[in-house]
Amino acid sequence: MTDTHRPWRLRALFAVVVTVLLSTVAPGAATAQEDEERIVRVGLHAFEGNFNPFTPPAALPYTHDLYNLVYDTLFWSQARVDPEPWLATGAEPSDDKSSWTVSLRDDVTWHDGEPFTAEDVAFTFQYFKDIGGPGRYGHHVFGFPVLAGTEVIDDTTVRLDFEEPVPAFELIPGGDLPILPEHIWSDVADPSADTTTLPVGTGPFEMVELEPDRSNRLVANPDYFKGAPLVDELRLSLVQDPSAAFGGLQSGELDFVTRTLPPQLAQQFQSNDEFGLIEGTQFQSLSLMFNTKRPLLDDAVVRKALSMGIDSDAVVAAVFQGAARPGNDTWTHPDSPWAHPTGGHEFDPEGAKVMLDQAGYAPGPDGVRVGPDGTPLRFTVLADSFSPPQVRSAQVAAEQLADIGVNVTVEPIDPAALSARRRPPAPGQAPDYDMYTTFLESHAHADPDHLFFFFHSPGPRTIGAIFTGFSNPDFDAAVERALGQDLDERQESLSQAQEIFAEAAPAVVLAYPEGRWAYRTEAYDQWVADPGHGVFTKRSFLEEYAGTDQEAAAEEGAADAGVEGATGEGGGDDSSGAVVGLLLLGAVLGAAVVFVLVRRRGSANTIEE
Amino acid sequence: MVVVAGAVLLNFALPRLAPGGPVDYLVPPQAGSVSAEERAELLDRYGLDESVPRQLVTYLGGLTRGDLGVSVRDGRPVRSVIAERLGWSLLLVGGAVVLSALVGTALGFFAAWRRGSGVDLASLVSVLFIDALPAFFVGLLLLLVFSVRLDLFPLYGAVPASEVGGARFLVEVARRLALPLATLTLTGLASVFVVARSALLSELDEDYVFMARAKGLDEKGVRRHAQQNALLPVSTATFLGFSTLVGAATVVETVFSYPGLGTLAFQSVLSRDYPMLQAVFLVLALIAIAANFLNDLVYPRLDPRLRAQ
Amino acid sequence: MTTPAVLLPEPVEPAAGSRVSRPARILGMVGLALLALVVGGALGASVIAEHPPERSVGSPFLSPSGEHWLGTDDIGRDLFAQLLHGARVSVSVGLGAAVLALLVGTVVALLAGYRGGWWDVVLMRLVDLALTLPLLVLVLVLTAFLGRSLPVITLLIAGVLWARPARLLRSQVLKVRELGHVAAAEAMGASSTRVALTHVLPRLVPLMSSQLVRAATVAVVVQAGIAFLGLGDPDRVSWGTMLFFANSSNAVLTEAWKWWVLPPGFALGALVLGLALVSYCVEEWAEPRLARNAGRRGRRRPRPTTEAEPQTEGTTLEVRHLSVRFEGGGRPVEAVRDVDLVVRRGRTMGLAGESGSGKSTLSLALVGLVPDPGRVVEGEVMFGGRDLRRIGRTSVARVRGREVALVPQSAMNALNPARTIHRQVAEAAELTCPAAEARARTGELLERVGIPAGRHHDYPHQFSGGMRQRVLIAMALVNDPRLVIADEPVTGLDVVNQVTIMELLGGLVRELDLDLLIISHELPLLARWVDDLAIMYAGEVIERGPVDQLIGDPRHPYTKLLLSSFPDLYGPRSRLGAVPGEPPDLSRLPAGCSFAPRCPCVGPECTASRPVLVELGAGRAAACFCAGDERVADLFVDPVAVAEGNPP
Amino acid sequence: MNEAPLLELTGVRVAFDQKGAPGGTLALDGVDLTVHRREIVALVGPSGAGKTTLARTILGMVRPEAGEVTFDGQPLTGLSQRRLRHLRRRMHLVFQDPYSSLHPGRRVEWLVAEPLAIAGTPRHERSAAVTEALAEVGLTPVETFRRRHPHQLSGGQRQRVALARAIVARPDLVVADEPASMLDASLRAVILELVKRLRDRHGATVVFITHDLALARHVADRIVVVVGGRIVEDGPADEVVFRPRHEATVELLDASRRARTALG
Repeated sequence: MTDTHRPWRLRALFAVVVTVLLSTVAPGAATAQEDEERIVRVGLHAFEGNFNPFTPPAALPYTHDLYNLVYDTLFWSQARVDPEPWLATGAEPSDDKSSWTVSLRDDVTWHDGEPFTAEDVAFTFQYFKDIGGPGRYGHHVFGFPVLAGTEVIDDTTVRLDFEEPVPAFELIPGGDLPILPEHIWSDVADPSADTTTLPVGTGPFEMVELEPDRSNRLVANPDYFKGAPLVDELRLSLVQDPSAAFGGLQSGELDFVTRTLPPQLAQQFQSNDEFGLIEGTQFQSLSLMFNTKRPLLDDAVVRKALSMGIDSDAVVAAVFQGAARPGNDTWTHPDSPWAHPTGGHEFDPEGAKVMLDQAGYAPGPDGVRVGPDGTPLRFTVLADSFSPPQVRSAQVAAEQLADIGVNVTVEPIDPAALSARRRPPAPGQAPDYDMYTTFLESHAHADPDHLFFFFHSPGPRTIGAIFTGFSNPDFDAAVERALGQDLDERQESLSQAQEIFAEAAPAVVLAYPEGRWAYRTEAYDQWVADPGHGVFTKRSFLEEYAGTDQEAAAEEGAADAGVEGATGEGGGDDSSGAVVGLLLLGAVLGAAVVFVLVRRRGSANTIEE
Repeated sequence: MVVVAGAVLLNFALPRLAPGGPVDYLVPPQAGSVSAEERAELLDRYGLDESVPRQLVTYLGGLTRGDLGVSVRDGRPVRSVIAERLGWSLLLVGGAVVLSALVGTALGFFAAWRRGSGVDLASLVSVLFIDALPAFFVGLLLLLVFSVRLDLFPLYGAVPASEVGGARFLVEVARRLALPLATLTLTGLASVFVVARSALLSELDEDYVFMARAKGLDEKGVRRHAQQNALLPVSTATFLGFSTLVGAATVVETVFSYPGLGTLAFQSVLSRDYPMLQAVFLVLALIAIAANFLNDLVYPRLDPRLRAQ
Repeated sequence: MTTPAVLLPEPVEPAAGSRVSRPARILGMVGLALLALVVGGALGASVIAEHPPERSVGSPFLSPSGEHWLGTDDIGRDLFAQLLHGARVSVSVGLGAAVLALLVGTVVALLAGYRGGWWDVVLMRLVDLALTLPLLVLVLVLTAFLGRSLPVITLLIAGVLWARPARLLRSQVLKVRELGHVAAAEAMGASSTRVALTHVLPRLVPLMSSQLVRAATVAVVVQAGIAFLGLGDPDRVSWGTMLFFANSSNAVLTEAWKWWVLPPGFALGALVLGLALVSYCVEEWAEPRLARNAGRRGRRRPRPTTEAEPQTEGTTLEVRHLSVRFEGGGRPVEAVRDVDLVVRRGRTMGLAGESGSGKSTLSLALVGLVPDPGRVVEGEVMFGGRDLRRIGRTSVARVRGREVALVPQSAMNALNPARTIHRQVAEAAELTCPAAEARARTGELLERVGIPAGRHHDYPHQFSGGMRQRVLIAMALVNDPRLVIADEPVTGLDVVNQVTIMELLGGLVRELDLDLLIISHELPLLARWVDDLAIMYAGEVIERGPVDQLIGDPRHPYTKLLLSSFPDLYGPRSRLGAVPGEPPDLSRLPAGCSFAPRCPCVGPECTASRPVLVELGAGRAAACFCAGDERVADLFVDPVAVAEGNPP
Repeated sequence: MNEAPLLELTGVRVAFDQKGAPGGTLALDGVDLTVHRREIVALVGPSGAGKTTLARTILGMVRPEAGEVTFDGQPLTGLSQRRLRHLRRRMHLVFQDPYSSLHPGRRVEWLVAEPLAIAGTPRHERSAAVTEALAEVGLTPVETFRRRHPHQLSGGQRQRVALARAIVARPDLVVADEPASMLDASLRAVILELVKRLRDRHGATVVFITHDLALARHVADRIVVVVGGRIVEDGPADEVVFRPRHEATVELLDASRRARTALG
C-alpha cells in the first residue's frame, strides 16, 4: 500500500526513529523490481517443506497442485468425464477395464535432460506400490485399485494391469499419480527420508532452491512440451499468518497468495487498480460428519432432523459472507459432473421438530429433547481450532440446532487430536466423538469414486466410512455398481446413492466455499481458474490456457464489489495507524532520546554550577 | 547436571502425554483412511511401535551420539532442522535480550537516578504500559503500522524471497528482523527496567554511595559506583529473561512468520512430531541452563564477594 | 532484612500510614481503578451488554453503531459483549492460576526453606527444572495435549508458574529465618509449625502479594497468548480468542482493527497494567526504602541573602545558627536547630549526643550532604574564610574530600564492595593529583594506617571492621584536608579496636597537623580524645565547653544525668544513673525546653520558653534556666523508679 | 551454693560452620562453664570471641561437636528436637536488637503472651500475666501499651517489652545478649535494672553477654572472659577487674582504660 498524502516529515521521523532503534541500514521503500525477468512471488499458506511425494502431506489437496508444477501426471485431473491427456496421449482399456494401455508423448524430457520414456511410467506405478507408506499417492496402486503389474511395450507405450476393473483409470490414478524419473529414484533406498534433494520432474517449472518451511524457487522449464511457461520464476514463501500474507500482497512484497481471499478483504483489493481478483472452485466442501455408531446418532431420523435443522444459507451468509454455495443434502459438489440433478438442501426446522416428536424425542424440561431411553440430545462438535471457518460454521450450526431442541457444544481441537478422536479404537468399534466438521477438497467431489471411498460400509481394504461408521446396504450396492461402470454411465447409480445419502444423512454439507484469489496485475495477470484446483496450478502459466478466464473473472469481481462492502470505508486510514504506533514506540523511544539528551545536559550541569 | 537429566526425561515424556500420535497427524482429516498395516508400518518407521522404555533407550542412545532422530513431520533429520532454526532464534531472541538489557538498564538507571521525578514516573508508567500489552498484540500493531500502513518493513520471514547477495542480503535480513526484534525487545524491556531501577534505588541508599559523594567525587563518579553494583540483579534478570523471551518468541515468531525455534515448537506440537519436539525442548532447556550458567559466570565478575576465596 | 543505612539521620522515617510515597499511591490508585474497570466489566457483563456474546446477533463485520458499540465479528456476534464477557476469562484464569501457583509456591518455599535438608535439595532441583523450560511453550504443549477448558488451562498455568515464586519465597524464608523474632520464637521453644505459620509466613506476605500479582499478570498474558494461537478454551469467549479470530479474519488489514483488535488488546493491557501498578505499590509498601527520595539533589537551596560576618581568627570551622529541616510526608522535623559550633585551630572538637540528637545531620550539613528531603534552612558554615552555604553545590563538592574530609560511621558499608580498597582510595586521591602520583600516595597512606602492601588490592569484604575503618581514614586523609570530621568512627568495634583506631586517628591528626571534629554517642570515649566538647539534645547544642570542665562540672541536667549512666571500670559499684522518660520525638517537640519532659528539676519557665545557650565564662555555655544551679550538681535518678514507670 | 548447678558445660566444641566440614575454624574450643542458680554471670570478650555462639549453645540452638551441655541435670545433647523445645521453654533469650526481635505485625499483648501461648496456657489466663509484666517493666498505662505495635514504640520501650516477655515466661535461665548495647546510654540503666530484677524478684539465673568490662562488673556477680572461643578467665567480678590473671583480660582492661575517661 502506498501512501501519498502523509506528511513526509512524520514518515521520515519514523524511519529515523526505527533506524536508531535497530541501527540497521535505512529501510527505504519497497524493494525495487530488479530485472526484466517475469518473477511472481507467491505466499504459500501451507507447505510441507519438500517435494517428495512419499512424505505425508498435511496440506491437501493443495500440496498436490504444488507438486504438479514440477511433476506431470498422465492425465490432467479434472472433474470431468473426459480428462485431458497430459503426459499420455491416450489410454485404451481392456474389455473388463482392468488393464490399460497408455500411449505417451515422445517430446518430453526430464529437467536434467534425460528423455522421458514408458519405462519411467512403469517404474513409477510399481515403485509407488512397492514403497506404499504414508505418502498421499501410494494408496492409488495398493489400496484401490491394486496394481497387478506393468509392461513396457515400447518407448511411448506402457500397459498397466490391475487386479480389478478400473473404469476411472484416467482420472484416478492416471490423473493423480506424479510420474517420477526412474533414473533418479531407482537408486533411492528410503524414498521418504530423502527430502532435501531437489526434485527432478517433467513439469513446467524446475526447482532450483528448496528451503524447507521457508521458501522455494522454481524457474521456468524452457523445454516444456506445452511450451515454456509465461513466468520465468516463481518464488514461493511460506507465510502462514493470513494477515501477514495479505499484508504482503498489499504492500507489494507478494504478487499472489494461495490462501483464498476472505470476503472482508475483497473490496479493498477490488478497489485498487494494482490488483486483480479471480474466482474458481476447488470443489471444496465444509461438512459436518456424524458418528453413526454413537447412540442417538445411530438413528437416521435424528441425523436427518439435525440436517433439516441446519440452515446452510445462514452458514454461507455468516461464515463466508456469501462467498460459498449452500450445501446439498446429496453431498456431491453441485458443479461435479456426477452431482444429483436436483440436489438442494432441505432446511425445515418445523419439520425436524415434528420428526423428532414422532420418533419419541420429546423436549425435556430445559428445552433439550430427550430420547426414548432418557438420554438428552446433547452433542459435541469437534472442529479444527486452526480453521476459523470450521469453528465458526460449527458455532452457527450449534445455534440453529438449539432451536429444534438439540444441544450442541463446539469443541475446537487441534488437527492431530481430531484425527485421533475420530479413529475407531479397533476396526468396527465406535470412535469417541459425536460430530466433527471438516473441509474436504477436490478429490472428495471431483472423483467419481468419492461416494464409494467415503461412505461405503467400512470394508476390508480400509475403504469406506471408517470414521463415521456409516453402513447402508442399499447405498453400498449403488456405489459398488457405479464403481464398475464407465464414467459416462455412472450417473444413474450415483444419483441413486445420493438420494439414499440424503435420507440417511451420515453427513451434512454446510457449505461449498467458492475460491477467490487476489494477485498483483503488474507481476502477472494471466491466471486461469482450473476447476477443482483453484488458480495456482500449472495451467495458469501455460500459454495454451492462460488468460482465458481473465475477462470474465474481472467482470464478476467488479459486480461483487457493491455487495461485499461491509467493511467500512475501505482503504487505509494512515493517521490512526500512526497514532497507535506513536503510542507504542513513542513512549520508549522518546524516553530513550530524552535520556540521551538529559544525560548530556545533566553531566554538563554538575560541572558548571 | 541433575537438571539436564531431568529436562531430558521430561522432554521425552511430555509429547507422549498427548492424545493422538504422529500417525494421526500424518493422516489429516481430509485424507482417506489408513489401514492397520499402514499404521503399523508408519509406527515402525519412526520406532514408535516399541515399548516406551525401549524408545527411551533408543532416544538416549541417539542423544549420546548427537543423533536427534528424524522429524516425523517432514522426514528431515531433526538436527539439521534445529540447527537451521536455532540460528534465527538466537539472532532474534539473543538480539532482543541484548537490546532489552541495554535499553532497559539505561532507562532503569536513568529513572532511578531521578527517583520520584516526573521523568521517572513517566518512564515507569510507559514501560509498564508496554509490558502490559501482550507480545503478540504489540507485534500485530507494529505490523499494522510499520508494514501495512507505512510500508517500511517487510511483513514476514527472515530472508528475502528474492535473491540478493552481500550487503544487500544483510540489509534485507536486518529489515525483516527489525519488527519481531522490536516486539520482543519491548516485551523484555520492562522486567529489566524494573529490576535495574529498583536495584539502583537500593544501591543509592547504600553507605558507599554516600561515601563516594563525601570523598568529593562528582555525580558521574558517584553514579558509576552505584551502577556497578546495581548491575548484579540486572544481570540475573537479563539471563532469567532469556527463557521468558524464548517463550514469547513463539507467539511473536508466529505473528511475523519468523522461522525460529518457537514456531518450530508450535508446529511440532500440532503435528505430534515427537523427535522434533523432544529436540526443541532439549535445546530450549539447554539455552535456559546455559543462560543460568552464563549468569553464574558473570556474577563473580560483577561481585568480588562471590569469587572463590 | 538489609542493614539499615545507618549513615542517614534517623528521624527521617515517614509518618505512620504513609509507607508508600505519593507517586506510588497515585499509581496504585490508577491501577486499582483499571482493575475495578475490568472486574466491573466482568461482573456486570450480562447486565451491561445487551447482546449475548456467543450468538450471532447481526450481520458480520458491522462497524460500531448504537446497537453494537464495537460492531460485530466475522459471524455477526456483538464485539462489545465479547469484550465484557472476555474479561471474566482473563480475570478468573489470572486469579485462579495465580492463587494456585502461589499456594504451591509458598508450601514448597516453606518446606524447602524452613524444613531444609533433603526437602530443600529435592524441591529446589524440581524448581530449577521447572524454570529451565520456557513457560509459554510448555503451556502450549500441555494445552494441545491435555485439553483446553478453562479449569485445565488454569491448572496448567499454575503448574508452570509456581516455580518462580517458590524460588523467590524460599530465599525470603531463608532471610526471614535469620530475623530476630524468628530466632526469639525458636529460643522460646515454639514448635516449627508455629514458627513457620506465625512468624515466617506473615513476613512473606508482602513478597507473596507482589508475586501473586506478578503470577496473575503472567497467567493473564499466557492465557491470552495460547488463545491467540488458536488453543483457547472453546466454550468461552476470551480476549485471546477474539484476537485469534480477528487475526485470522485479517482484521488488521481492514478498518475493523480499530474495534476488533484494539479493544481486546488494550483491555488486556489495562488489566495487566492495573496489576503491575498495584504490584508496584505493594512492593514499595513492603520495601519502604524504595519510597525514599533519591540521593540526587536536584533542587537549588535558598541561599542566604545577607552578607556573612567574616570568620573568627583562629578557627577552622565556624558554624552559626545552623538549622536543618526534614520535610517528608508528615510534619516537618527540625533535626538541627540554631546550632553554633566552633572548631578551633589546633584543638580537637567533640560532639556528643544520643540517636536523634541531630549530630550526624549536623555533620552532613557541614559538607553539604544532607539527604532529601532535608534542607539547611538557615545559618552559615564558615570554613576557610567563606560560607560553604553560599558557594554553590559544585564548589562544596570541591571542598569535600579535598579540604574537609569525612570519616563516616559504619565502616562495614561505606566501601564499595565491587572495587578494591586501593582503587577507592586512589579515586579520591586523583581529585587533586595525577593518577600515578595518586596511586603512590594511596599505597603510602594505606601502609601508614596499617594495611600491609600485599592487601592493598583486596576487596572490602576481605577485611575486618577495624581494617575497613583504617581504609576510610586513609581515604579521608589522602588529599591532605584541613579538617576531618569523624562521625562515630569506632562505633560497632570492640574496645581493643576502638583504642587502636582512635590512637591511629589521633596520631595522624597530630602528625599531619589537621583539625578534627569527632562525633560520638560514647561520652567517655569522646572525653578521652577531645579538647572541647559539645552536647547535643533534640537538635540543639545544650552545653559546650572545654572537656575537663564540662565532664567535671556539668551545668545542664541532661549532661549530668547522661554522665551518670556510664559505668566506671574501677570506681565504686554503685547503681548507674538513669535519665527518665523517652528520647524526644523531633516532630513533636514541646514549646519550651525540649528536655523539660524528662528533666527532674523542671520549672514553670522551662515549659514556657526555650532556654538559649548562655555563656558561663571560660568558653563554657549551657542552655538551661538552672545552669548555674546547685541542684544540677547533685542530680541523680535512680533507675528503679524509672523502671517502674514513675519518674521523680 | 550447695544446690546442683543449673547449667554446666564441659568441653564444648562448636565448629564455625555448622553445616560445613569438621576441622574448620572453631567458634568454641573446649569450653567448661558452670552457672549456679540465681547467679548473674557476665560473658565478656571482644567481638568474634564466641560469646553469642556460647549463648546459643547454652540454649540448645547450636549443637556442639563435642562436649556436653547440662541444664538442670539434663544433658541437652542427644535430646530430640521436641524434648529440646520443651526444655527451652524454661530458658529465655533476650536479644541485643530490640528492633528485629519483636514480630512487627503483632501487638504488644500478643508478643508478651507468646511464651504462654507456646507453653499452651489457655488464652484467658494469659491476659493477667501480661498486664502484670507490662506494669512491672514500667510500660504504663498498660492498657495503652498492650494495644500498640512495635513500630509505635521507641527502642527502649521495645526492650522493655522483650523483658516483660522474659518475666511472663518465668524461666529458670535468662540469657541476655548485650540487651542495652543498641540503646541510648540514657536508657541503659533502666534496662540493666530490669535484667537484674529478673534474678532479684523472679529468681532467674542470668547469663549476661557484653563486651564492656565496666558494664559487666556493674551488673554481674561473676565475670567470665571469653577470647578466641576459649574461657580464659572466670571469677568474681571485682576479682577479674582488679586482679586479672590472664593476659587477654589484662589487654581488655587496658584497652577499656585507655579508650575512655572516667566520668563523674
